[in-house]
Amino acid sequence: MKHLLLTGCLLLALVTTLPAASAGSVVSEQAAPSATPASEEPGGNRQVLLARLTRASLRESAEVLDQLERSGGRAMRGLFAAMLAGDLYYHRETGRLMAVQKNPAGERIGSDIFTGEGLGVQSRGSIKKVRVNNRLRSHLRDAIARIDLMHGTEAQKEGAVLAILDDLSPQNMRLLQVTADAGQSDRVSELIELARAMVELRDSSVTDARLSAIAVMSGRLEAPVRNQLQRLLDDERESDRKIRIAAQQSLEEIEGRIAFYDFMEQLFFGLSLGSVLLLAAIGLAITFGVMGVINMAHGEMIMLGAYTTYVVQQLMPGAIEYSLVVAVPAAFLVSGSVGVLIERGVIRHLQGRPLETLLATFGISLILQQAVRTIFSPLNMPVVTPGWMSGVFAINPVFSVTFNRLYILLFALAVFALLLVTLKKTSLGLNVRAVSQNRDMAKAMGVRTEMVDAMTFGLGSGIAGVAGVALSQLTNVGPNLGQSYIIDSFMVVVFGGVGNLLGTLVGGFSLGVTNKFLEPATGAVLANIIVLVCLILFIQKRPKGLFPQRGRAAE
Amino acid sequence: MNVKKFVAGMALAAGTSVLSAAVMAADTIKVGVLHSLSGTMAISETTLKDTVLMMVDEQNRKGGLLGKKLEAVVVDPASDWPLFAEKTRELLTKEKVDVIFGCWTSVSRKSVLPVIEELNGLMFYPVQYEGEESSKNVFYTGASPNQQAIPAVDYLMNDLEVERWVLAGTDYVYPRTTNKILEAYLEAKGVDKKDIMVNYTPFGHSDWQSIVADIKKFGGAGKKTAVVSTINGDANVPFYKELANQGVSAEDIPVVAFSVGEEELSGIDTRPLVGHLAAWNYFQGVDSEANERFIQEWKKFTGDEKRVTNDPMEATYIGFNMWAKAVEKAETTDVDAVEQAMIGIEFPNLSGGVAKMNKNHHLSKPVFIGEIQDDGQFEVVWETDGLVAGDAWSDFLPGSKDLIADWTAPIKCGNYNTKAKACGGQGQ
Amino acid sequence: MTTVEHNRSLFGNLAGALAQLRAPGEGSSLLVAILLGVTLLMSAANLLLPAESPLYVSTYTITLMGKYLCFAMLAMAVDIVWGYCGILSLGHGAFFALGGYGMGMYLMRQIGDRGVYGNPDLPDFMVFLNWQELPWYWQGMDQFWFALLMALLVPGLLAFVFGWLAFRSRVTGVYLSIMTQALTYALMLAFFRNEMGFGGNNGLTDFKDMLGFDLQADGTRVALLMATALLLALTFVASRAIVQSRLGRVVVAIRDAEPRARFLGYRTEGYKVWLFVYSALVAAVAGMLYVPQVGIINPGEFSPLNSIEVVVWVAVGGRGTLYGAIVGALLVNYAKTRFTAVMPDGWLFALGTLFVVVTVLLPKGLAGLLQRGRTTDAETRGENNTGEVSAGDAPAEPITGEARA
Amino acid sequence: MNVTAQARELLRRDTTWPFLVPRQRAVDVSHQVILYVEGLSVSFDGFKALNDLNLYVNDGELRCLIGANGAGKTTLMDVITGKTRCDSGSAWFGRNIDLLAHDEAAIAQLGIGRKFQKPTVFEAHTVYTNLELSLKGSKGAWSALTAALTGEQRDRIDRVLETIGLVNARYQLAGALSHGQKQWLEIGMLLAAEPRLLLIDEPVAGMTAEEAERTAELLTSLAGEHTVIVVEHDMEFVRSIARTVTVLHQGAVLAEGTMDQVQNNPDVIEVYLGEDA
Repeated sequence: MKHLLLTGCLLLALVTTLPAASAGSVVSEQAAPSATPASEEPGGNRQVLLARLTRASLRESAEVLDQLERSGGRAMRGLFAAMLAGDLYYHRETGRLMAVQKNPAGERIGSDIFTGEGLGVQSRGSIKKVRVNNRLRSHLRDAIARIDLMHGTEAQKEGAVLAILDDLSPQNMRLLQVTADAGQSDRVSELIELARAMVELRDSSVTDARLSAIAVMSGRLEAPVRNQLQRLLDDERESDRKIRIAAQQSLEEIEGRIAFYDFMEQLFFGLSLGSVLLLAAIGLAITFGVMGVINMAHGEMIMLGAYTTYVVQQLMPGAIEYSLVVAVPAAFLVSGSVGVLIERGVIRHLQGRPLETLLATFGISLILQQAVRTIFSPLNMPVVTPGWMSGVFAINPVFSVTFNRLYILLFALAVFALLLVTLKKTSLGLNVRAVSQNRDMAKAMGVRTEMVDAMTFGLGSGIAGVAGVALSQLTNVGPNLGQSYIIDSFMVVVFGGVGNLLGTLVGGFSLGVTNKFLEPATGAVLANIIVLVCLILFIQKRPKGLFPQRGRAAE
Repeated sequence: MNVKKFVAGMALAAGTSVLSAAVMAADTIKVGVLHSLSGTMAISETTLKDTVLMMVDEQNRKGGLLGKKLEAVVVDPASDWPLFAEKTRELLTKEKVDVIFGCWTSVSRKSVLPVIEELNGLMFYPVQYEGEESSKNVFYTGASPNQQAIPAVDYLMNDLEVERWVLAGTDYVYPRTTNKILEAYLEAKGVDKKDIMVNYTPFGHSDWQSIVADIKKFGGAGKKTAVVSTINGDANVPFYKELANQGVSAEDIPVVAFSVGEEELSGIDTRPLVGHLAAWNYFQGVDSEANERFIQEWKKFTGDEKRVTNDPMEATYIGFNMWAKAVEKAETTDVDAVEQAMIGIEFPNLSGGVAKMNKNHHLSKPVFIGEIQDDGQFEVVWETDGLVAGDAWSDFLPGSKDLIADWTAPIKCGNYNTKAKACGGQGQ
Repeated sequence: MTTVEHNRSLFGNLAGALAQLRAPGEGSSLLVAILLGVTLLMSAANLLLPAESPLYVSTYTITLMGKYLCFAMLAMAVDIVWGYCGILSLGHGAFFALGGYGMGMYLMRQIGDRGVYGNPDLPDFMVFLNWQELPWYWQGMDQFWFALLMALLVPGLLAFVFGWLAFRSRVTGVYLSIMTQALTYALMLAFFRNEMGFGGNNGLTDFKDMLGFDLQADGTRVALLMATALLLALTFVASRAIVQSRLGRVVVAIRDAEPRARFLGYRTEGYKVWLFVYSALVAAVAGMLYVPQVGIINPGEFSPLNSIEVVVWVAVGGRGTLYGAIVGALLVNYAKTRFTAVMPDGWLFALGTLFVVVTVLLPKGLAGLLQRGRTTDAETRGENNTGEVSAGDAPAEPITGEARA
Repeated sequence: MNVTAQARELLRRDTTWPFLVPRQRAVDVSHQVILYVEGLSVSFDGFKALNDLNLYVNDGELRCLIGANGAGKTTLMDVITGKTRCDSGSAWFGRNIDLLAHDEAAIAQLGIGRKFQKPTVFEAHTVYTNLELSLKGSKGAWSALTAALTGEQRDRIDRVLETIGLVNARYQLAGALSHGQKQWLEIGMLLAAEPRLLLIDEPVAGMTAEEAERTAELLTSLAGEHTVIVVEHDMEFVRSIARTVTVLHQGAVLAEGTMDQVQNNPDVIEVYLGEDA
C-alpha cells in the first residue's frame, strides 16, 4: 500500500512538471534501457511513457494514459483502440509495443501501433499483453471519444457528444465549444446545442434562459436529459414554479414518447420470442402435425442442429462470418438424416400407433442426449456470433433492435415460407399431403408411402436442425438444449391446431407476444404460468386449436 | 418367446450385476462420488466426478491411505433430488463408503442431509452456497455468502463507485438468500431502496430480452450501476449473449457473477463480455506453481488440452486433500474420528496461501475478483488481503444473526445461539 | 449379497406367478398375495434378523422397495385412465406431487421447533426468507387427518375441474395429452416460485417424524413399507373391482367407440371425469406415501418428463392390465437403480434402448407377452378361446383419428 | 330484469323451481306423429348441408330416406341425435320434447337410437357385453359401478341375440365378428335399448344379398312397435322394405311418397336422370 502511495506521488509530480526534462530522467531510471537516447527528442517523453505503460500497475496506467493523450493527441488513437480491444502487447525483450491479432491459422501477427507496419509472426512466449481492466477501458473509451470529437467521422463525433452529455464538466464544455467552432453537421450541432441547454438549465439563474433551455430539451429521448429534469423536480431547493411546471411538462412529454417506444420494444421482444417458438415448433408441425408422430425426440433434432453449427465453426475457424451460411444446410442434412434413420428404424414399425411413437421417441431422445454427452462432453459448447449478427440497430436512444433477433425473426419467416412452398408446390409436398390425408388411397394411386414417410420425417427433423442453428445464437449449445424447447413446441403446435402450418405461425407469435406483454406486469415466471393456464382454457373453448382441421368427416 | 425363460433371464442378469459389484476386495478405502452424470446438472457436476477420480488416482500413486488403496464408487443420481437421497443410502449402507464427495445444488444437499446424518456418513460439499447450515457430517469447502458476495459488493462499491444495484438471480434458495443478505448489507451501507432492483427468473430462463432492457433502463438513471448476478448455470449463456447483443458493456454496467466460472465461460464466446466480473476463491488464471501443476495434471487426466479448471474443482481438491490428511492424523476412516481431526487441518490453496478448516466446518480462503478475458479466462483484478473465514450463519439475516456453528467441545452444535447460550436455533 | 438373492427371489416369484396367470381374477389375487407376502417377509427379515445374517434385508432395500411400490401405484393410476379409458395423461405427476406436498406440509409442521432456527411455527425456509407468519394454506396442516384430507381433496378437485372442463368440451387425444402436460408444467413453474410458500426449488425436506414415530427408525420405515404395500393391494383390488364392474366396461367402451357409447345414452364425459378423479386420487395416495419414505418433495416431481416416464413404465408393463402397470413400474425402476450404479455413464443408453425395443417389439408390453404365451398354450390345448379377456386386447387406438386428421 | 325482480320470481310460491320439476320422459304421440322437423338449416363453412328442411314421421312408421351424397341425410340424423347444432329451425320428438335442447346422451335416453354408417361396436367386449351395455336403464356412472343384470334383462339380451342371430357368438369378442355380423350386432344394441325411434344409416352396406334380405325382414318386423328411419343407397333394398320414401336433395325434401310415386316424380327423375329408376 505504502509503495503504491509513493508511486502515486511520483506520478503526481510527473504530471505537474511536465514537460520538464527532469521528470524524464526520474522515469528513465526505472524505464527500459532503450529509452535513453530517445529522451532527448521531442517525442522522447512519449517513448518513456510507452515504456512505462508496459510496466505500470493497473492503477498507474490511467495516469500514464492521460499523459499520453496530452502529449500525442490524435496520434494515440490507434494505441488506445488496440488497448481497449485487448490487442495491445509488448515484446518481452525489446519492450516494443504492438497490436497483435490472430490470423486464421492461429498465428499471432504483430503490427506497429502507430504506423501499422507489419512486424511478422510473434511466438506466444515472446510477447506479453498490456493489462487492462474495466476502469482503464472506460478511461480509454473517454479518451478516444475526446479524440474523435475533433477528428472522427460523423458517427464517432455524435457518439462522443452523447457520451459527454453524461459528464457536462466545464472542461468537456470547452471541448464542445472548440468542436462547434470548427463547424459541424446539423446532427452534431443539435447535440452540442442540447448540451449547452442542459448546462444552462443547471447553472444559469435567469428564468427565461432556463425556460428556453427546457424548450430545447423537450422531447429529447437521451437518458441524461430525462435524468436532469427528474433531478430538478426532485430537488427541494428548486423553488421557481415556472421552471418546475415547464420541466414537469417537458418530462411528461418525454415519458409519453418513451411509453410509445416501450410498447414498440415489447412488441418486438414478443415477435422475437414468437419467432423462436415458431422455429422450434415448425419442424414438429411436420412430424407431429402432418405425420401424427408424437415426436419427443424433436428437441434433440434441434440440439443436433446446434451442435452441427459448433462443429462447422470448429472446421472453419478462419471464416466464422460465413459459418452460419454453411451450418444451415449442414444442420438440415445432419438432423434430416438422423430423422430418416429414426423413421426407418423405429417409427415405421409403429404405423398407426401414434401414442406408441411417443414412448419410442422418448427413448430415442434419451439415447441422443447421452450420445451427445459422450461425444462432446456434458459441457456447453461455445458457438461464436458472427460480426454481422451482433450489435444493435438503434432507432433512437430508447428503442433499438438487436441484429441477431431481427435476423432470426426474418429467418424464421423465411423458413416458414420455404416450407409452405415446399408443401404446396413441389411433388414431395403433394405426396406428403396425399399420404397424410388418405394413406391407403395414396398407396393405391402409386405413391410410395414408405418413401414419403421417411422423407416427411426427414424434412421435419431437418427443419428442426435448421432451427438449432438459429437457437445456437441465442442460448446454450448443450445436451439439455432440446428439452427446454420440446414442451413449448408442443404447446405452439397444439394451440395453432395440429396439422395446420398457418396455425403454428399464428400460435407461435401470439404466445410470444402475450408472454412478453405480460412479463413487465407479472414477472417472467408468472407470465409463463398465465400463458399456460390461458392455453388450457383456450383448448376447452376450441378443442382442436386455433385452426382446426375442417370437414364433415371429423368423427 | 418363452415367458418364464425371459423373466428368469432378467432376474439372473440383475442378480449377476449386483454380484459383480459386491465381489470387491474389502481392503480398500471406498470413496463415494455422488455427482449427477445425466440430467440438467450433469453439465457442471461431471467435472467434479472426474476431479475426484483424478485425486483418487493421485493418492493411490502416492501409496494410498493408511496402507490401503483408495477405490472410487461412482453413482449417478441423475439430477433427480430424491434419487440423491437414495443413492446416498446406497453408498453408505450397501457400498459402505468411508467418505462421499458430492452434490452441487442446494436441493440435492438438503435431500442428502437427513440420510447422511441418520447413517452418520461424511460428505464434502464443494460448491458455493447460501450458508444457513452446518451439519456434523458435512464439510463445506465452497464459499459461503460472506466469502463471495460481500467482498464482491465491496469491490464494486469502493473501486468502481457503483451506486445503483441490480440483484438478478434464478428463483431458488441460493440467490434468494444471497440477495436478502446483500440487500441488508447494502442498506446498512446507506444505499437507498430505490437504487436496488431485484429480479428473479425461472431455471433455464432463455429469453432475457425484457430483463436486459430493464437493466439498461435502470442503469440509465445517471448513477453508476452494476448487476450482481446469482443466475444459475444454464440460464447464464443466453443472459450473457443478450447482454452482448444489446451492447451492455462492462464499462457501462458491469455484471459480477457468483455462479459463472471458467467452465461456464467455455460454452460462451467471451469476446463481447470482456470486463464483466466474477467473484471466486480460485481462478484458473491465478499464477502459482501448485496451480500450474494442477492444471497440467487435469489436462493430462482428461486428455483434453482445452479443459479448464474452476473454483468447485479447487474446493474438491482442498476437501479431498484435507480428508486424506485428517484420515492420516486420525489413523482411521471412522467418521467421528475423522470429523474431529478435520477441524484445524490446513492445506495449501492452489491460488497460494493456506486454507484452514474451521470449527464450523467451513473453510478460511482468500477471495478474488476476476474480469472475463477474451480467451474465456479471468484476470484477477482484486483480492482480499488475507483469508476470509466462511460463515455458516449470516450476520445480515434476522433469523440467523445470533447463530454460530462450532463442532468442538464443549459446544458441538451446528446452530448454537450465542444469546440464549443454547444449541438448537431459537433464532426468533 | 443379501439384496441380490432377495431381489432375484422377489422378481423370480413375481414372474413365475404372472406366468401362471390364467384368468385375471385368480392372477390378481395371486399378485396381491405375493405383494403382501414378500413385504411381510422383507419386513420380518429387516426387523428380526441380525445385520450379519445372510437373509437380512437392509433398510436401504426396504426404503427402495417402498419407493418402487409408490411408483407402482402411480403407474396403476395412469393405467386406469390410459389403458382402460384411452386418456393419455402426461400430467399425472401433478396429482402425485400434490398428494406428496400435502403429506410434506404435515411432516414439515411436525418438525416444530426442531428446525435449525428453532422457530416453533415457521418452517426453516420461511424463517430465512424473513416470513413473519404462517400463510393461511399452511394452517391446520399440523393435524394428520386434515393434511390427509387436503392431500386428497386438492388433487381430487384439480382433477375434477380439469376433467370437467376438458371432457365436457370433448378435448380428446393428443390435445388432451398436451393439456395435461401444460397443467403439470404450469404447476411446476408455480411451485418453483419461492413466493408460493412451498419452499421453492428446495421443496420440503428434513422431516423428523410422523404421527410421533421417528421417520429414521427402522420400525417406521418397515411400517411405511407395509402401509404402502397394503394400500397398493387395496387400491389394486378396488381398481380391479371398478374395471370389472359395468362401469369399467362402459369405460372400455368409451375408449374404443366413444360416439357409440354416447348414442347409447351414456354421458361419457361424466364417466371420464369420475375415472380421472379416481385415478388422480390413487396418484395422490401414492404421492403421500412416497414423501415420508424418500424424505423430500420438490417441484421436480411436477416435471412433465417425470410424467412421461410413468407412461413408459405402464407401456413396458403392458397397458390395459392393472398388474402390467405394477410390474412395469417395478421392473423399470429396478433397472434404473441397477443401471445408474453399474454403468453411471451409459445407463441412459440402456434405458432408452429398452423403451424403444419394448415399444417396437412388445406393443402390449410384458403383459402382452404373457397373454400371447397364454393364448398359444390355450390353442395348443385346443381350448376354446372364449373366456373373459382382459381389456388389454383392444386393438383400437382412440387417438389415431385426431393425430392423422 | 333487475335483481329484485329476479329474486321475486325465484321466490314465487305458486311455481316450483324448474330444476325441481321432474323431467317428463314419456314422449307424447297423441297426434300420431313422433318426429317433427321444421325449417331446419345447417351450414358448414358456407356450404348449406340442410336448407329449410321439413319432415314429419308418424309413430310406428318405417321411413326410408334416399338422396345422393351430400343431400343432407347424415346431417339430418346428426341434428336429430344431437350431434350437430343447427343454425335455425326446430326438431321435436312427439309433441312435448324439444330435441334441440338435449345432448346426444339425453336424446338416446329419450328413446332415439342410432346406427352408424360404419358399423361401430365395442370391439374389446364380447357380443353379450355389448348388448348388456346397451340395455335400457340408468346410464349414470354411479349406478354402473354397482349394476348387475336382472333376470329380466338376461331374457331381454337372449331375445335380442336370437333376433340378430348371434346366439352362438355371444361370448366372442365383437372385434372378431364379420362385417355383416357387426352390422347386426349394432342393430341388436339398438334393440336392447328399446327405443321408440330408430335411425339406421346404411344397414346393408357390405352385406351379401342373403344377409341383406334377412336385414330387410328384421327392419320390417320392427316397424309398428318402433318407428324406423332408414337411410340407404341400395334401391333394391329400399324397395323391398319401404312404405314411404323421402327424397332429399341439396338439404331439402325433394319428394315424398311410396316408392312408385317417388320414382315417377318428375323432379326426382330430373335429378336422378338415369339413376336406378
